[in-house]
Amino acid sequence: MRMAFRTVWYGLLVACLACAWSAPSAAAHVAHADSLDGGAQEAEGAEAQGVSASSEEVLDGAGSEAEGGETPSTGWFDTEHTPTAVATLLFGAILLFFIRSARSGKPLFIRRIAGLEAVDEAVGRATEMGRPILYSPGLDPMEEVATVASINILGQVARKAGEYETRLIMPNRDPIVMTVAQEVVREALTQVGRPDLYNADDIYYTTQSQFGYAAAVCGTMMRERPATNFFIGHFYAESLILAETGNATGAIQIAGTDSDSQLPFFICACDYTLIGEELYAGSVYLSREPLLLGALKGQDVAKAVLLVVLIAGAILAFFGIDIGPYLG
Amino acid sequence: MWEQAGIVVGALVTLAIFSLLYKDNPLYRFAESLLVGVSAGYYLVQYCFSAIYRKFYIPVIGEGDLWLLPGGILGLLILLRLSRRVQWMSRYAIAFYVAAWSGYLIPSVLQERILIQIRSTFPPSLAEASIWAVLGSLFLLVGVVSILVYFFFSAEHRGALGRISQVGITFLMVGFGASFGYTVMGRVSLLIGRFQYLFQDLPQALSF
Amino acid sequence: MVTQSGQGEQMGAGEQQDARQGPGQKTPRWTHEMLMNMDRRFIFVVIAIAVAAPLIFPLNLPVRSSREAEAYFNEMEKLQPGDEIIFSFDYEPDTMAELDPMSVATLRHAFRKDVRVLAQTTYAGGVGIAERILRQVAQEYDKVYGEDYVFFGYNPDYSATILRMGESIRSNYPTDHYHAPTDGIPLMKGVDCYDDIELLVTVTASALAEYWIIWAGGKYKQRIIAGNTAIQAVLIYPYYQAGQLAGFLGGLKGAAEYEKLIGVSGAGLLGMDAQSVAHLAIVCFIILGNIGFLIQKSRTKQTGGPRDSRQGG
Amino acid sequence: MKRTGPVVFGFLIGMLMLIQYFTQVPWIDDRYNNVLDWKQVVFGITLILGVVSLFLHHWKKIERKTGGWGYSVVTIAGLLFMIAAALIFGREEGPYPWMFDHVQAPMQSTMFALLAFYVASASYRAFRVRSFHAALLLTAGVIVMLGRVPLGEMMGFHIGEHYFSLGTISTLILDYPNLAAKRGVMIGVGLGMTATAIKIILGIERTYLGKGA
Repeated sequence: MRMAFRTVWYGLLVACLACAWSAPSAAAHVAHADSLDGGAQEAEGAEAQGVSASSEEVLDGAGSEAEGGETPSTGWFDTEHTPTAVATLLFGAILLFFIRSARSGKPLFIRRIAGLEAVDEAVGRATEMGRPILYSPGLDPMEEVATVASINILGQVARKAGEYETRLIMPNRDPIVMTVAQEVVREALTQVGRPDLYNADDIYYTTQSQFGYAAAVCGTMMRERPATNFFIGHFYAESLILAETGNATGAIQIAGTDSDSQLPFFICACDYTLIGEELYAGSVYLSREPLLLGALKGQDVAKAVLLVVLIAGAILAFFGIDIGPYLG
Repeated sequence: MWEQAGIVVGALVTLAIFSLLYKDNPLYRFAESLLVGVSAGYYLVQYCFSAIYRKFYIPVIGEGDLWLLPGGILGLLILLRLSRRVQWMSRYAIAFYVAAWSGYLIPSVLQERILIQIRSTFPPSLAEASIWAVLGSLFLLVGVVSILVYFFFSAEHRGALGRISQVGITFLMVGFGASFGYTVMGRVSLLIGRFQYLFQDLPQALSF
Repeated sequence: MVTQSGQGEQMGAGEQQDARQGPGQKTPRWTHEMLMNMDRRFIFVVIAIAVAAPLIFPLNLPVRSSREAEAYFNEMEKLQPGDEIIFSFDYEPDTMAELDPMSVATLRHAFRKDVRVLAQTTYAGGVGIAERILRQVAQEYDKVYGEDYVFFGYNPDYSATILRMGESIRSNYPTDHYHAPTDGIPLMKGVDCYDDIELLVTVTASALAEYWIIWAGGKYKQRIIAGNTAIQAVLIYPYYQAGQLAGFLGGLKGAAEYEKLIGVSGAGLLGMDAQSVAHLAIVCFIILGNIGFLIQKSRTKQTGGPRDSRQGG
Repeated sequence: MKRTGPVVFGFLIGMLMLIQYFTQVPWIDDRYNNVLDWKQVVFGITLILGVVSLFLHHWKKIERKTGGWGYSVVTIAGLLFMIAAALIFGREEGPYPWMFDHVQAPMQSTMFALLAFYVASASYRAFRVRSFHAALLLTAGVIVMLGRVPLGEMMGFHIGEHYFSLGTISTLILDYPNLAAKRGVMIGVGLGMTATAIKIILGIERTYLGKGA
């Protein structure tokens, strides 16, 4: 496995370098981009030719000064997509490098995420008040990234609940998510030595209907008066009904979603909200799973590269040097 | 005749759903259950026509294009999910579906959602653009950079990084404010549609 | 499997007091308590009146068109008689109120200019909507099915559909929605992929506009305009600024702007008064609630009560 | 066979689709078209499977007479009626489109129209200026809400000789801070999507294959 992994990684790296160095048509690409812009350079663009340009030349913007020769024969490689090809290979290589580092046990740092630091406090409060915790995994099925992240966070919340001997209630909209959640909670409670606290009836299926689910969760909030509500996963229009009811019952609310249109309601009605990517990072932050950790780190490095390109590109653009066409 | 009757029926079921606003009641639950059944039936018919008849029966049986046969086989494998013993075989179909999607997602997302977005954030040249255009694009640049810093998880947000990410969260909040405004707008429009039905379409149909 | 359905539960909990008020805190005076805890049914009634009254007694407020809507209009206006467009009804009945006016107005504009329309939907629930609107607008302009427009119906898997149409529309749809072989449809003569299509219009309630941009626009360089629900519209600004989307309409207001531009009044323009008054009502409620909240906050400070630990983010 | 097979199969298909993006080889193009067609069939059948599970779920409820089973009868009756209507009278006319136009469409749209009431009530109750960020969100929200409708476009104020309408201010909000926010999130989420897709193709991420894969 390790061998195969290494081969793929080195392969990607070599392919990436090869692609960047021998990109036969950086100039032709510029020509294409210019003609798309419809600017005065159209004529130049039509004359632009396939001159081999090294990656340094590309970054210097020298490739735009194309000269001589004829339009490159496209061959088997669609030269129009050279920048995307380079980006794909580079990103793949970065990602695999960090996944490998994480697997080999190298410690990787992740910053503190406020909403998750509060989990302890929130569970502790429920214990003090002798009230349960409510956890909603959102509406999406198991294969969605947000639901996977939610289930990861659920495991950690369940551990804390076990340590503090607090009851965890979880109404579900999807039967598969429900079975996975039951397993995760049972395992978490067993790990902290409290398998006796597990009650399958507390992690139950309600209904597929969106509003039926919202009504069921709100009913539970009104009846059981949980001290802490977790709304973590992908939510739709029901988010505002849930957040409003939880707010009215006076519970501490921790929300996390990658659904842009629902975030305003969570931000205003909840005490802590994990915004978009923070939700994915949050699940890594709590679970410390090497594979997820490595991937997150890889994405961060890619983000750093993009930031450098963005700032350098902006400075060059101020002085009239446009590196835009090299970005696809 | 059927058209008028339909509009009256439509108005009645509309009122049944609106009755939830007062409180949950059997009428609403009846309407909701009917909606689930009727829509599932409607969808099933469309799925069968488009997936089985048009994408499989016509090309494979009708035109003898055997290249489309594997699609049907993979589709049958999906049905094996219903049996616990051979459920594992459906993994081939799921792996096919998810991996194919991933395959064309990678380059297209990198190009359209990342590279082009970065490119479009570059400001115009100082020499060519007006001062307002340059200031506007600078503002945009600061926003995008600070938000990317906010979503950077590999370093603690202290010092300069902390201050930049604070700027990022400020931009995010204004963005969410805009989303909130538009969300309200969307929801209100949906209600307007229903009221137009009740106050304009219905009287028109009845006055016939 | 334990099933607990939501029978008999009420949504929301408007009548509940905020349980966080400290136990030692005195009950505040009725003024700000009332401002903060209005009965939700009172709010419902006010909203219902705010929407219904302007529909019955129109105010005829003037509608100003936005730059995005003008861009959408200009893209349609540029089309020549005989040009082909793809029109995708990417929505279901739940968002009909916002999107139907856009579909109707766009088709009116297209048929008025003798542009030929290849219609389809990526939602099974969009079939009924598309058939109704196509029938209605085609009748208005005496358009003939098969010559001036064609309907392919629903196709499963939107992403594969979008990509497949870039290669061959004919292979993607061996027949139209009414079982007629695509090859035999007069309109389809010489038309087979995005290269033969002048413009692609998607009217959508979901992220479909984004997917058309990523796949049809990115891979096949198809020119695209989109009609969006308000909720989606706010998300596609980056694509519009980057030039990946040539124009768009946002929500019922977008539909109204477009109706005004083409000069044919429809449900969009008729709904704008109600939209205005309802927004005003909601803003008033938010302001009243916050006045109550600020009074309470200042009193809590004076009496040294517990601080609210909430954070914005 | 049960675990590695699907992963290897997925790798091959994923790589084909990825490579196709960058190449112009007719054989690869043809297979790419095949995969797209197969994918549509597989997806269509998955949807059919969804309706079957819905039927089974309600059928079990009726069989066991669990709470509210009467409503399950209504659901199943609706489902069977639509299928029968399409088989007997066809999809183009008769009860099948009638039920869509006059029962399904009004109900589905009313279901969402309820949200207008909830959004008003929730905004009133939840949107309080608890912090600087909440105030910022709220202010931007209110300006956009008013600035995007005709009534708000008529409101505004003068600074010196310049007139600023709420419409203009909301356009500025949408064009700059909102655009930056959406773009920042878009780039981040884009990286996340791409990373997940790469992990799926290389078989590192297998959660989607279900337990034990």
